[in-house]
Amino acid sequence: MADGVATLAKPIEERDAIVIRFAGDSGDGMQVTGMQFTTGSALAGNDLATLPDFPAEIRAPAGTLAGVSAFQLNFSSLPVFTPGDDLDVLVAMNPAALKTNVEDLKAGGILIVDKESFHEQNLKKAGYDHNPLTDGSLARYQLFQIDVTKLTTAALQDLGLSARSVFRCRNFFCLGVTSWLYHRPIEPAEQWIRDKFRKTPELVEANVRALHAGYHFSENAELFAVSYSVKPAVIPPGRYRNITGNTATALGFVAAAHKAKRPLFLGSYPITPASDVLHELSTLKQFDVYTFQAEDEIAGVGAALGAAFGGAIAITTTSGPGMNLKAETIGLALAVELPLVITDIQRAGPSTGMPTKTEQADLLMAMYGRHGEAPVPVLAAATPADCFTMAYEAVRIAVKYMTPVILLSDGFLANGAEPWPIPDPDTLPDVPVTFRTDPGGFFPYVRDEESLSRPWVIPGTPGLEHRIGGLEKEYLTGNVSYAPTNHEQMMRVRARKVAGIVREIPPTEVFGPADGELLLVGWGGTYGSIRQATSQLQAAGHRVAHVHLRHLNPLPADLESILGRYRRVLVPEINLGQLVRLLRAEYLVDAIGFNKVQGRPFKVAEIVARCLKLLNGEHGEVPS
Amino acid sequence: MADGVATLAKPIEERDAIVIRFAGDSGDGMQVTGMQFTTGSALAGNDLATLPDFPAEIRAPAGTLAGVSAFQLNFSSLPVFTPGDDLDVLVAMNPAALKTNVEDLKAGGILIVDKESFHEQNLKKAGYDHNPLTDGSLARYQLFQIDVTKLTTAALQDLGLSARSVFRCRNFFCLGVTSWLYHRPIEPAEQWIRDKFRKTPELVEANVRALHAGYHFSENAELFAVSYSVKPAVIPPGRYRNITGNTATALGFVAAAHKAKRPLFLGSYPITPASDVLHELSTLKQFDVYTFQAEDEIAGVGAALGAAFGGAIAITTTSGPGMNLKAETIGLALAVELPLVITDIQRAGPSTGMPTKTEQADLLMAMYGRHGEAPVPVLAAATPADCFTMAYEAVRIAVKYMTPVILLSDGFLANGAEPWPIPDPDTLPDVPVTFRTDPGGFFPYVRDEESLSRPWVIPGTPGLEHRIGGLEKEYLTGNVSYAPTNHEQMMRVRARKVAGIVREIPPTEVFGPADGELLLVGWGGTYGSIRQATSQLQAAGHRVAHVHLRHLNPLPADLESILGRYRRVLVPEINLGQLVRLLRAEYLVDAIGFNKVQGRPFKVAEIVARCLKLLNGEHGEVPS
Amino acid sequence: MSAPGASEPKLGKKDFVSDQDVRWCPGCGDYAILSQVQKVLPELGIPRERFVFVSGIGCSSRFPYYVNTYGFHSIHGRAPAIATGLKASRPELSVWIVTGDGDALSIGGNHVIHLLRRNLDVNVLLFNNKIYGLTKGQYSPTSEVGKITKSTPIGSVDHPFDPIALALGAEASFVARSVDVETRHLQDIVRRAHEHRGTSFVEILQNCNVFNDGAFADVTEKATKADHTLVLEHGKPLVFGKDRDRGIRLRNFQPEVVQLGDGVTEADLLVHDETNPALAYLIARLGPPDFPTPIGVFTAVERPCYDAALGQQIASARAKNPPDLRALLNRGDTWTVS
Amino acid sequence: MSAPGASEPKLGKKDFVSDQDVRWCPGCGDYAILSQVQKVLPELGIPRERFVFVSGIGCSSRFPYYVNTYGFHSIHGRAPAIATGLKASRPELSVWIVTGDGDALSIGGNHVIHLLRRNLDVNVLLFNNKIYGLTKGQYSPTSEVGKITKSTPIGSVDHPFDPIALALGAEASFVARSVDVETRHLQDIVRRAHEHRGTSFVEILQNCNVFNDGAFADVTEKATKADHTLVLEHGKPLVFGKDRDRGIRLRNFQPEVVQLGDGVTEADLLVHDETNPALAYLIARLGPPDFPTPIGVFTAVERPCYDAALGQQIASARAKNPPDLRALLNRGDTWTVS
Ligand SMILES: Cc1ncc(C[n+]2csc(CCOP(=O)(O)OP(=O)(O)O)c2C)c(N)n1
Ligand SMILES: Cc1ncc(C[n+]2csc(CCOP(=O)(O)OP(=O)(O)O)c2C)c(N)n1
Ligand code: SF4
Ligand code: SF4
Ligand SMILES: [Mg+2]
Ligand SMILES: [Mg+2]
Repeated sequence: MADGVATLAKPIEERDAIVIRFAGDSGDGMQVTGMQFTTGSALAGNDLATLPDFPAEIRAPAGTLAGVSAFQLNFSSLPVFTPGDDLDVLVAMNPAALKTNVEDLKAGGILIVDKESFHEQNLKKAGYDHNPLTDGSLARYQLFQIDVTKLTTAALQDLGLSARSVFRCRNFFCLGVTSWLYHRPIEPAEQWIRDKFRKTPELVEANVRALHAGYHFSENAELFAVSYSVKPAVIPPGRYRNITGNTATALGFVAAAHKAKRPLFLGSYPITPASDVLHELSTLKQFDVYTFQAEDEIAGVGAALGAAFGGAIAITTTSGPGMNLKAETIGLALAVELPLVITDIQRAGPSTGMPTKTEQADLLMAMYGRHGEAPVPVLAAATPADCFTMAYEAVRIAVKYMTPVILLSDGFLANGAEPWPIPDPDTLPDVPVTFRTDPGGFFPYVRDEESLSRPWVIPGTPGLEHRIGGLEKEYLTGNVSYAPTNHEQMMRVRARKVAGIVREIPPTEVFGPADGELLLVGWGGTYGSIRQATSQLQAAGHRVAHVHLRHLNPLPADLESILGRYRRVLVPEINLGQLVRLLRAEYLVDAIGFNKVQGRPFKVAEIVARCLKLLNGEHGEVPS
Repeated sequence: MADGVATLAKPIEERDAIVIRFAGDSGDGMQVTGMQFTTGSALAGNDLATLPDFPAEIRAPAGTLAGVSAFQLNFSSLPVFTPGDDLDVLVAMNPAALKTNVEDLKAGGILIVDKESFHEQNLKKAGYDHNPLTDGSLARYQLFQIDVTKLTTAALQDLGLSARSVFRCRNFFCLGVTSWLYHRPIEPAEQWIRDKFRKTPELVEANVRALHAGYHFSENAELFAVSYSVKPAVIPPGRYRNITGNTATALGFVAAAHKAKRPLFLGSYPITPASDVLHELSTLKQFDVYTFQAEDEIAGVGAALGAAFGGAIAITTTSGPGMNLKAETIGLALAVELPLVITDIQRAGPSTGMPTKTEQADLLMAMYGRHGEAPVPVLAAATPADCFTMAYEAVRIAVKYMTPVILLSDGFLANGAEPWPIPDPDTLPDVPVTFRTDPGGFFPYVRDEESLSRPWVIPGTPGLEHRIGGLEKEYLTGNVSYAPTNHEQMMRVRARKVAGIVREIPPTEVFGPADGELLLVGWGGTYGSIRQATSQLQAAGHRVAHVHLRHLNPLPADLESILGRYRRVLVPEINLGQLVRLLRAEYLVDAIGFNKVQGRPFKVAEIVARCLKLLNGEHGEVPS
Repeated sequence: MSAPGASEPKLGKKDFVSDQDVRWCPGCGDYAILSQVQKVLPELGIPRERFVFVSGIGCSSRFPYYVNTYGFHSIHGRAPAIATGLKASRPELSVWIVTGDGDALSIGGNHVIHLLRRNLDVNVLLFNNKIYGLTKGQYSPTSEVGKITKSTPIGSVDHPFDPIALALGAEASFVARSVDVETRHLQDIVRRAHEHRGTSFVEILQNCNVFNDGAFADVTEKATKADHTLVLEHGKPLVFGKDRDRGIRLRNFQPEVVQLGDGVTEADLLVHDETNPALAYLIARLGPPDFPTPIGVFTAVERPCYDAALGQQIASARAKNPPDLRALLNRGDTWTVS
Repeated sequence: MSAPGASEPKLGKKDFVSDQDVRWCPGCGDYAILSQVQKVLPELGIPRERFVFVSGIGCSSRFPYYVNTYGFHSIHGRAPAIATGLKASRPELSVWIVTGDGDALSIGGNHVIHLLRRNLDVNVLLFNNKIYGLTKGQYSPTSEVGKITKSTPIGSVDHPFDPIALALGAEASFVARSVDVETRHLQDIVRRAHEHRGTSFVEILQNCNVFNDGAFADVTEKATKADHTLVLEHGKPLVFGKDRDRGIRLRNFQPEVVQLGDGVTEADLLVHDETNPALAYLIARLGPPDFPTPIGVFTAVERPCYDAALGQQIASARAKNPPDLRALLNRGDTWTVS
């Protein structure tokens, strides 16, 4: 190592994959620790996926169960699809963190705790009657009790920092410990510390020292008998960064607007877990990004629609509760046929539900949540990085077809992260935008023959002054019309326009055999779990395939024939059965649902188990 | 006749059924004329159904196409299910009324016009280049040109009224004319006039005289060679009144609340075609009816939910655009499990659409138009009078199951009318409401074993103080909970509670053979057209049956087996295919849609034609 | 969308008349307002294609169909939101919001007050007929207590908003009132609204002759008008009456009507000051039965506009930090796999 | 839902403490407010079960969980609507709305102004921390211009609402302001809010120590407080300052701060009058940097309450016309088929 850390003397064991979780109080800096460990793992060449788990409270009293914050990372020498089911390693900074997380640790897994934090007061706050470190209840794990606080304090002794400041360096001590244990480089973390605390050199010094202290401690202490290495994964060459779904979404929009050479306008009202897209975009004003924090979701989408009328790439972002409020304006957008992307970052409902937890129960609302016949294309991102692609695609479709488009993401994608092969801006698809300026033969609702979309004419264009609105319009002229057959004609052309977007959908990728016993059909954030489960089943010799839908409306043209090639179709969803209803209605296929609604992603093992049951002939639940 | 109108001397022909439409300028009093003719027909013992057709503008300039107002009546000696397809008689007070209505008149039908109104100015306003009365274009009808204005003026000559007042009596002249022609009594109209103009005796005299003048004119003039009689229909004995869907809805709510011995609270925001329910209820304060005209639909449903918390029978009424805005609060209502009835009187969408026109395209929104898994029972009235029954039923279910209930009506039902056998209040079903007051073993979410509903505890109850809210709640205690499996348990119990309402649904009535070639499945305001079409097909020897669903969520338990007993299932809907999707998804039945979206009801003939095609082996459209 | 726009040197009223039939009831006050606006627009020196009229739903909200510019007849209550997005991203447009008392103050109340607070440089024409016209006559949030309508058959019980006071509560930078039939006055106010930088909030008393006829007879009938209208003029004392012999005086911070003469002179009266919102609020709360109805500009103050400030942030961000998509995508910790 | 309510003769603070763990950040101003309210409630002579706390969404809106009465934690911005339906149909309940600056003035702005206009007899406690707490720190409609937050990284550009001015714009009948840490003052204001018949609108300045710490340091820090706070008292001149040696005077309808002494006496100052909303508006627009922040009751006037008036209509309808369902169903033209 650069600073002369001695060569490792202890034996090294090799592992394919490790799932590690850092858990502590909200104030303990677990998110930072996890992200630094992730950076190190990426630089070590592993494939990986991450998932933070924030507490629902802003700042629950220190040491309580409600205040626990955690960060999970799965890193591997093999392809990684999920942040991992069960843990190989748990770092627990206090009793509350232990209590809320330890049941996810594999038997025999490594459990690292800050021993000193297990004092009476903390034990009580966590609801422990006895100290679990001493009552034998952790016997099934490899328990490593470290005096983290004491050791950190010792390392920073001469810096003259307050006890509180010293205490806040504990996380870097633990990062040091675990970095040694898994052979992660610590230089990137060191660099991060230097940047972050630029203005307070004593904190740079303190945190860097804590990091090194932890590293040296593991190396030297008798605690760990072995360390572990995880070989680099075989990853397509290219430049990578780790990216969360929300950041990817924001960048996808910026890239699309940039490519379209139009300003990006976001009208939004803060809501968990969507707010970060607003936050991210509001830092990007140099890209001609207008962010408008509206008085509510109705105003957010309304302003976006106004901006669309004016010629901007217009988007709005929200989560379930806010989607309800946008419905009427989405209806208007489709009646006036202006481009608009509505992003719904789903969270656990109904009503306020569990705002910090994930769910994918807004699909049917996206399809049908407006009065009247109001068809809207619906897209869904499959992974955190895919949010970039689908946000970009949503804009492209919206402007090409002059239509509102709903993009679905979820809390799991939003906050989860994975390595993203950074695209070359020059190779991104074109997003052609042409505003009509020619008065010859112009009518506001004259349609392109193929796409059926109407012209985009923006205010300020001489000679093309016209009026649009939500009343039914006469075919072609767009004048208000109550004529019965005109209404039918308009209804059908709007429906056909959206149905025609099927031509934008690439052939469906089938992962696995082209026919067989079982087809798993998923959508949204369940991609990783389903893909991994499918791999496992295939490895075990089952003829199982996986199709993951990113276009939900319209559905891909080839889907019907694919569905027909498997004996059984199973649809795992984090809801009570929504896509499964669409497939059944559309194709009359006896698809069955596999549903879990616990505010968290499927475990790979759960899907595997469900599939095995089905492969063994047990039928499952029908949508309820 | 009481006033000594001479016995009829001309020949009388008998008819089974007559469809008549009065059409004129908005200012011509066509709605009054139609309603009086209806009363006369009811007293004459006919079965009947009516449909007004209001102009979209408040008061379009007189004589314009936009200003035409019409009223249609179907009266018969046989059972009547619809206001009728094509017209036997059209009364047109001016060229605009002729132009917008004449194409619905049967060849050979009777066309009565006010000849004098066909002057150049009116012809121009209606867009006629030539006078249709003289250019031969009406040759296929029996045209009767009457100098209505001149004759009315003559009859009122000595009353010293202004020309304008005289002009406004023309409608009663025409009522007189048509009453003679179809043997309707005119006394009820006379009585109505006396009541209406109580305070201005000269108008009583004028209108009564016009009525008589018209009657005598037809009798004496050479114009009509014959008159027509329509025998009384065989109608179950009882007391009847003619009732519109909106009035029936209002009365259904009042009756249910009265029966429940609780105040009725309506929170609403005006919107066409729902406003009349608000208007009606706001006249009924003596029934402990609280009507709150809110600042918007969100406040309307919010206030209703607050009143439900307080123990009132709480309802809200709106149409499509307003439904969007209520979605979030409906979600809250189902999370807190309080009773609430949301009435959606559907109109033609999407967006503002055609507010005065009917449609039934909000079904899927009623099912799925909320974020998260948010199941809500959905009911739909089948006929104007059925609105009473279903409003009543909606309240009964809401309070029994502590749930929001969506009741669907539509513009056709709302304004259409039919004879209603007035129920005896004593025989209406009970609507038991018990507020829990016993603190023993109380938890806010302790559930009734059968219905799964939680107790209704109203503020003011000592010892049972508790808090409710939209965050996920712990099973039983109702305390806020983020526990994963608790969330799943709550999701499933909410779903099971709604699914359990299936036990409230009576066995499905199948009209026609218990198995056969074709089953027509409908819901909502299409009842009459589908039933009549089914009758006709049956009469023609086809094994066709009709099922009309009034419970859309849950669907009746026996529906699956019924669907299985017919070779084909056709689902006629005034939308692009919504119920048909539910049936396909639920039962994997290859139901096909028959869809018309022109802002108006199906004609019986259209359904018959579609069925015949299908019976002849032509497949139809699949839902698009 | 027919005649040429920017290119033509001089526009007239007819250039702002669209090809659509006007669909208001004969006699509706909306006609007069339409006509005055169509007269003023060509005088503002702005190419026709730069005007945009955005409305909600209501009789009044049909306005854009009749003006031959760009127009957006949106949904009930949401015109301010739509106009906000349009103006914020296209500040060079002249954006007008046309709305009714229900559209703006019932369902749209929140958007209106936020628009005023943000002070986007747009103009709001609120047609106040104190009734819901389009839905055929329910009372509105500006209807007087005791109003008998379809939804309040024995009289409404809620206290109405005063639109002027509400706008002042939201710290609107320009607040005015005019009357449908006061053609000159209305034209002047529309012109001033246009000239003002920031949100110009104009309440126009408008007669709905079908559902609320004569609601403003006091201030429109020749016989009563002068005694019931207080025409506000900046820097002038508050004088009114047929003979301009009455005025408004302040005593113990309470306004009172006084008769001029007999020792009371104009010098004793309150002097109108458009730059003082607190005074505007005091004047706003005058009105029948004890006071005349004030019309004119209540307040006109300068403060920064949202659209300009946002545009400024974007311009300076671009200047400081030119957009580089490649750099953006490659931001943060990256690594290369080869 | 444990201890007895109405039956018990004397309630204490502990009777209003629920069994739920309080989940605000340590140090949050909400604790102090909760504590004062829990102290005042038992003194109001109302059985515990008659109290209902209705809230929206936000940190502040968790309040009902902690008060052992009936409570409804509803959805964002809609508490006033829910409270309206509850109070209108159950006027005997004591209904309290607890809300935040985002909940009440952003998404819920319209419901709030309509509640105030209608004057239902409920109490609104608006916790104004000038930030969105629960969503982790975006600016709110009361945040000052230039506020740097997660959603405004280079500063907000919109002018904030003053909640007091907005309430006065909606013609609220009771408008007051207090401060989280001013325990006595806050208790008094809560008590007066309860006593007032009509909607009592109380803005409480509340410190969010996590996302907007020290937003009200001026008026809460010992050192600066006296010089930056103007405590309003009915009938008293507007005096403030550590030595109570400064006051507010009106000149040409413009307020100014004057130093007492040297010819200026209290008699020259504006005298507070709770019954004069125009004066309240003038005072509402005082504030930093040129003026102290006024706290206390800005206005308290009597006007009819919606709930009482509606109840009255129903009672008299019942008296005039006793309910007869059979007659109702048989109303209008009927006929008998036999
Ligand atoms: C969401 C929604 N709710 C209700 C309506 C019905 N609606 C249309 S206009 C209107 C009120 C019209 O009153 P106002 O704004 O005063 O306009 P006016 O017709 O008097 O000019 C209402 C309630 C609607 N179109 N959309
Ligand atoms: C419909 C909807 N939109 C947005 C949100 C997210 N949200 C919850 S609280 C809140 C604002 C909180 O601010 P404030 O009302 O000031 O309360 P505080 O947390 O500061 O007490 C927001 C935007 C939501 N829950 N529901
Ligand atoms: S209803 Fe009233 S406001 Fe509407 S167009 Fe007619 S007169 Fe004008
Ligand atoms: S975020 Fe702020 S307002 Fe919310 S609980 Fe924490 S300190 Fe209080
Ligand atoms: Mg109006
Ligand atoms: Mg706040």
